[in-house]
Amino acid sequence: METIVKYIWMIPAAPLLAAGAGALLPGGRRRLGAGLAVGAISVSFLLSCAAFAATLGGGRAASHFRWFDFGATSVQLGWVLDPLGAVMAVMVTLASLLIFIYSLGYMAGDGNFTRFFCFMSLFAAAMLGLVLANSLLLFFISWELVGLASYLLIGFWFQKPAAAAAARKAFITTRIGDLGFLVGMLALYSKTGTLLFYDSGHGCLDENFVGGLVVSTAIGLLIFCGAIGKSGQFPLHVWLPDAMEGPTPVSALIHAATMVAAGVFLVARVYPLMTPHALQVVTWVGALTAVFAAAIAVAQNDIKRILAYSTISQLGYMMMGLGAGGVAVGMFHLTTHAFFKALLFLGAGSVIHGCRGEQDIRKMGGLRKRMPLTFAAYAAGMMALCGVPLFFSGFWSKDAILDAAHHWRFSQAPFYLGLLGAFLTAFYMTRQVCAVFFGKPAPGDAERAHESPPVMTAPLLILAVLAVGAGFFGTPAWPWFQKYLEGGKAGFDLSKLLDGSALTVMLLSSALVAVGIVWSGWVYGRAARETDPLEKAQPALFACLRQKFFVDEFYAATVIRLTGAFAMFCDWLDRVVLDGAVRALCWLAVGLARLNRNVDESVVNGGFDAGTETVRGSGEWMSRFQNGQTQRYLRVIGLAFCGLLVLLLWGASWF
Amino acid sequence: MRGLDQIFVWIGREVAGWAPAPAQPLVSAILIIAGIMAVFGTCFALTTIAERKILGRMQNRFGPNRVGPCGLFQPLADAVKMLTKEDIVPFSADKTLHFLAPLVMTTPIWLAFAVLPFGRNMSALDLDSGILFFFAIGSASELAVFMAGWSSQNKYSLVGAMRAIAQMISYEVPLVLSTVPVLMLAGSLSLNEIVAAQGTHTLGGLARWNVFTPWGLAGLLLFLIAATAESNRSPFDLPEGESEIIAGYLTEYSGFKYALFFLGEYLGLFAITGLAVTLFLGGWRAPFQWLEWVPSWLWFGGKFGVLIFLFIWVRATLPRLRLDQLLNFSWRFLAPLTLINLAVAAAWHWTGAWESAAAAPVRWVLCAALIALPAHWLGRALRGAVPPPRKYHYAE
Amino acid sequence: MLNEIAFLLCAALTLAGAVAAMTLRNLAHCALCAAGAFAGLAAIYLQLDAEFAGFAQLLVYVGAIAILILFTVLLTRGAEIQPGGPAASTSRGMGLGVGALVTACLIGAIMASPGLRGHAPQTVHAPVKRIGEQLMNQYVMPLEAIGLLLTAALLGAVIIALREPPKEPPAP
Amino acid sequence: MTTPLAHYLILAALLFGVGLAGALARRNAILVLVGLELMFNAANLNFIAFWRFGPRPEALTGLMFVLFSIAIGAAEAAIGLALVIAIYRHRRTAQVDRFDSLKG
Repeated sequence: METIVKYIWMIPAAPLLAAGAGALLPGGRRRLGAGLAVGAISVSFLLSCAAFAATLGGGRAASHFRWFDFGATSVQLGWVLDPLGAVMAVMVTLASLLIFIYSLGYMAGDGNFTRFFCFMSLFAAAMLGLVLANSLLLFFISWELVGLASYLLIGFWFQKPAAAAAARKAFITTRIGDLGFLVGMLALYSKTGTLLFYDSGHGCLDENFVGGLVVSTAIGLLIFCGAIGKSGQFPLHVWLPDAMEGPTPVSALIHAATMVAAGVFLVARVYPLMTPHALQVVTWVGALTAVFAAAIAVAQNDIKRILAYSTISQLGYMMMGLGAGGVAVGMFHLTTHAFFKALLFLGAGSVIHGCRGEQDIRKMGGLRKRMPLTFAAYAAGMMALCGVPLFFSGFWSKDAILDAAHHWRFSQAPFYLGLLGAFLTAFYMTRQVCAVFFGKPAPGDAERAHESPPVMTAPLLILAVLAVGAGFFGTPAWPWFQKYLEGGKAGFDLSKLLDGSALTVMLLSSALVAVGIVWSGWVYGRAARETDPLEKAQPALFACLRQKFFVDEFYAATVIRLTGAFAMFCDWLDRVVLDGAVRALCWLAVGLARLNRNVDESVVNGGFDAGTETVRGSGEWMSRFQNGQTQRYLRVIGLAFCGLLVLLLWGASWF
Repeated sequence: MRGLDQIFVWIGREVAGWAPAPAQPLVSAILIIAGIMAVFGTCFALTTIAERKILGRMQNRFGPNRVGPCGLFQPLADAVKMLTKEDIVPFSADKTLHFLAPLVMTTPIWLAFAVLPFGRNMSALDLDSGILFFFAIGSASELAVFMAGWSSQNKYSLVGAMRAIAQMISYEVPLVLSTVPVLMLAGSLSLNEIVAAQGTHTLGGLARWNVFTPWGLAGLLLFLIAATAESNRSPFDLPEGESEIIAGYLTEYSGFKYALFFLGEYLGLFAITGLAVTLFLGGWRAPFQWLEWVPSWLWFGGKFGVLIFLFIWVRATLPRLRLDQLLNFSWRFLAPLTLINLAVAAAWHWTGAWESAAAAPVRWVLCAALIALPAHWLGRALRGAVPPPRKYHYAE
Repeated sequence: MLNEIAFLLCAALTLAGAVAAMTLRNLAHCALCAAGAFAGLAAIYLQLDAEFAGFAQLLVYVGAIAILILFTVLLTRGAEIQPGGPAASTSRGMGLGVGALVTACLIGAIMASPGLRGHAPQTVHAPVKRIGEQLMNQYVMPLEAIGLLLTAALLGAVIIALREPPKEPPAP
Repeated sequence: MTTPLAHYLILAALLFGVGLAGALARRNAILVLVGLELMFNAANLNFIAFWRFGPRPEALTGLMFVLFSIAIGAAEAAIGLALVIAIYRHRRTAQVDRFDSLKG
């Protein structure tokens, strides 16, 4: 473990190299560019597996190096290898690898194929750097690089105004959260004098770190601000649905599986800094977001948008799990979610690909027969997301969260919010599946839909297996995952399943999920397509949900208008007040300059003229010696030599 | 046989022994000088007739055959003719220089023979820096050529002199450089020591002459080419081209002075041939150990004769070069190749430490390739430097 | 005695050559006389047992520099053809005066130095081998520097004397 | 070896004087260069003479200096004469008193 940690820098380095090389490739070298990216991520995956294997026994290893000296102190960067980072690295590289392969098919028709893989490699490198960083600073650098890659990829089709606007929105919105993160980081540095996580007892996360409770809470909350921005938590969630303007693999990789989970990972990473007060905030934010986003998802029609709101909602669950249950609970859901959400997005991508770019679920339908593989995989993902009991990973991870919320000692409200969210999740997912895969195909592209090529379906199937199987590593009966993260040994004990409260929660959530699926299937399975049955029943509520609770409008009315007004005020200030002052100064300067010129011309110039005349005169006199006649120079040298000789030989007697 | 080998040394010692003791060094010196002058004077005469006869044979004619048996007395007749001819000095000539030029041409050349070892114990002056002396002396002939060309006040003479000097300077570089490997491996500038360094024997009693090594063979060829040019012989005789610039700086010379120039040129050729024999062909050494009984001066003479014949043969074979070809050949082929040969000699020296029996042929082939490949490439590059063949527009 | 005579002969040759080189009107004669002076000097080196330096002097000065001077004389012959102008410089008298003054100073200094008298030379032997060894050991840096200098001088001379290509190509 | 050191030195001084006078008095740049070479040689002679008569002739110092000096002399002559040729090409003259473009 100590040896492998010296080489884990290669995990992010490989895709970074691929990105650099891809950036230099001419656009026509498609195969080479894609091959580089896939090869590099494969290398990273293998290395990550090796690192993961090394962490199976538990423990932690870190290595650092000096970046630069900053006065007397030196800024250190470093890498850490522990179960948390290792499992994340394996998850990221595996998902990246599958999605890269999927992209080979999905992006095959795109003109900027090479650029796409270059950006994707850059993202993978930054994400892996983030995962393995042992310094909050390196974490932050990678964090921002991830944001940059996200910006570039959302705006990948920058010819579309909506994509460009979405990229800008994502970038600016997350920046607000990052500002908090940065301030928190600086506060932490001023408090502890180090940004290294683990430094053999001197890192800011090591046990002996002592900070005041108040300050620590503030720092934790400030860092949590960054997580809110990145993970699309309420109230900074607005960018994430818009980010679906990017290519679907991007949505799958960045905006579902990995990057948005980085916020959750951040909280998990700095968990020792989180005081109970801070965790309370985390829990509440998570719970609210989970329900809030799930409710919006019910009323959306864009297939990717529904998934985006679902992602927000699930991220809320993760936050809730972190806040209420701890690192293992949140991380478990993060991992399972990464697989089934990537699967769902890729499935959606396959559907969109099959329907020639159509994204509106109302214009699909009946695709079950035309795209059987996609349907099978999508159904697995959907059931995992809904939390269909026992066989799907989402069930186990979500249940762990609900269980933790049930045992939370501050309030039971998050638990009930979580239950509501679970019901809503089952409802909207069933709605979506019904609309897309069942019923009669809508006239148009859906009728001519076709199954995607194997290069796209193969990753789907692999992800489907993972989406189902990943859950079994963290059941209450065999909590291997949790123990792995916490550094213990997991025992197999079926009786845990039948433990009183756990069983209650399980049964309750299963019942709610069943209700949601059945009800939704009953409502949407046989409905006509033109108007939503829910809209007919509750038009006001539905409109509210369709408009996402008017959050964007609220921001436009408040924050953006305020900013605009402030900008106008600044403009006025600049034009009238500052310009006036500057102009007055100018006049003053001009007046002084006039005066100066007069003095200069009359007084100073006269003096200098006289001086230069003298210099010129003497120069002319001297230049008579410089007549270009070398022989004359030589003559002078000869005479001087004679003088010197006489002085040296006979001069001594004169003095 | 020992006696025959040392007979000239013995005669010199005996003759000098009759003189009074204080005068003995002087007498001995005079004897040596007289001997050298007699031998190479005769050589000159014989070479002129031999050259004419051999050229005749090669050009499918008789050559001189009227004076004496087989025309052997032809040189005497030529000498008489030359000495009795009118000595014409052009009206506008620079009389002094015109007179001095043949002397400056001929006199220093005799000095060059002083350092050549003609046989065992038969070198007039064992100078520590013999080869430097040889080349220093040789530079006088350039001055002589300039004096001749300048003093004649004839533009052909002047052009010829300029060409000759340019050629001599150009070819002096490869000439000197091609001797450097020999000096380097012998570790001495003394010609006697160079001969001594070639004195040991190797397998089968074969002498360790420099010419039996790759760099020595290449060096000898380069040296001979440069020597041909340095002594203004065909195919590098364009400073004296009769058909182009009416014999160049010799235009305004006749009679005895012309004979002196002629003598000077042949003596220069002899001296440089003697040097080639000394440096590359083992001097007065026998090629095989079992041939050591043949007197050493006979070996020297034999090798000398072979090389002289080679020069005559080349003269009969090759056409005259153009001036640009001449200079290109020197600067772009000979000079780089001599430098490479230097490196090859160094490589030979290093690989001398190889132990095994199989190493010898490997070493030989390696070094030979090291010099042969650059020669090939430089030759090809040189071919590209030559202007394209002339087009004849009206004479088709 | 013989030694003294040899020295006087060589010195006479050297000085006569030098004086002739500096006074004759014909440039070619001047250059040849200079070569004579160089050769005389080489002879004096030999007389001083500096065999190697003497031959080097002969090789470089007579064999190369004199030839170079002659070549330059030939290449600038147009200057001689131009009519008018004395061979000597405009301030000839002053030049001669300064030269004489410097010579007088030097000779005066030599005469005035008592340490020079009665200095018997030791027997020396300067074999080429030792010169070579010293060049390769103690003086290897100067040797390399000289090699570099000569290369630079060679290139510089070629570039300086290179005929500039015509500015405009001739009209077809 | 009876010739005293002073004789060599005086010869060198005379040679130097002749060279200097020539370099000062002649108009032709080539001859000025010849004068310079003569002065160079006079200095070389001094080196050789002092080496020969010096206390430690086996050190070969003077001889070495002369060898290097000869090489430098060759370089100087090559450059100087090339300059003369170049100037002659431009100005059609080799008279030093006509080379006065650097006049102040």
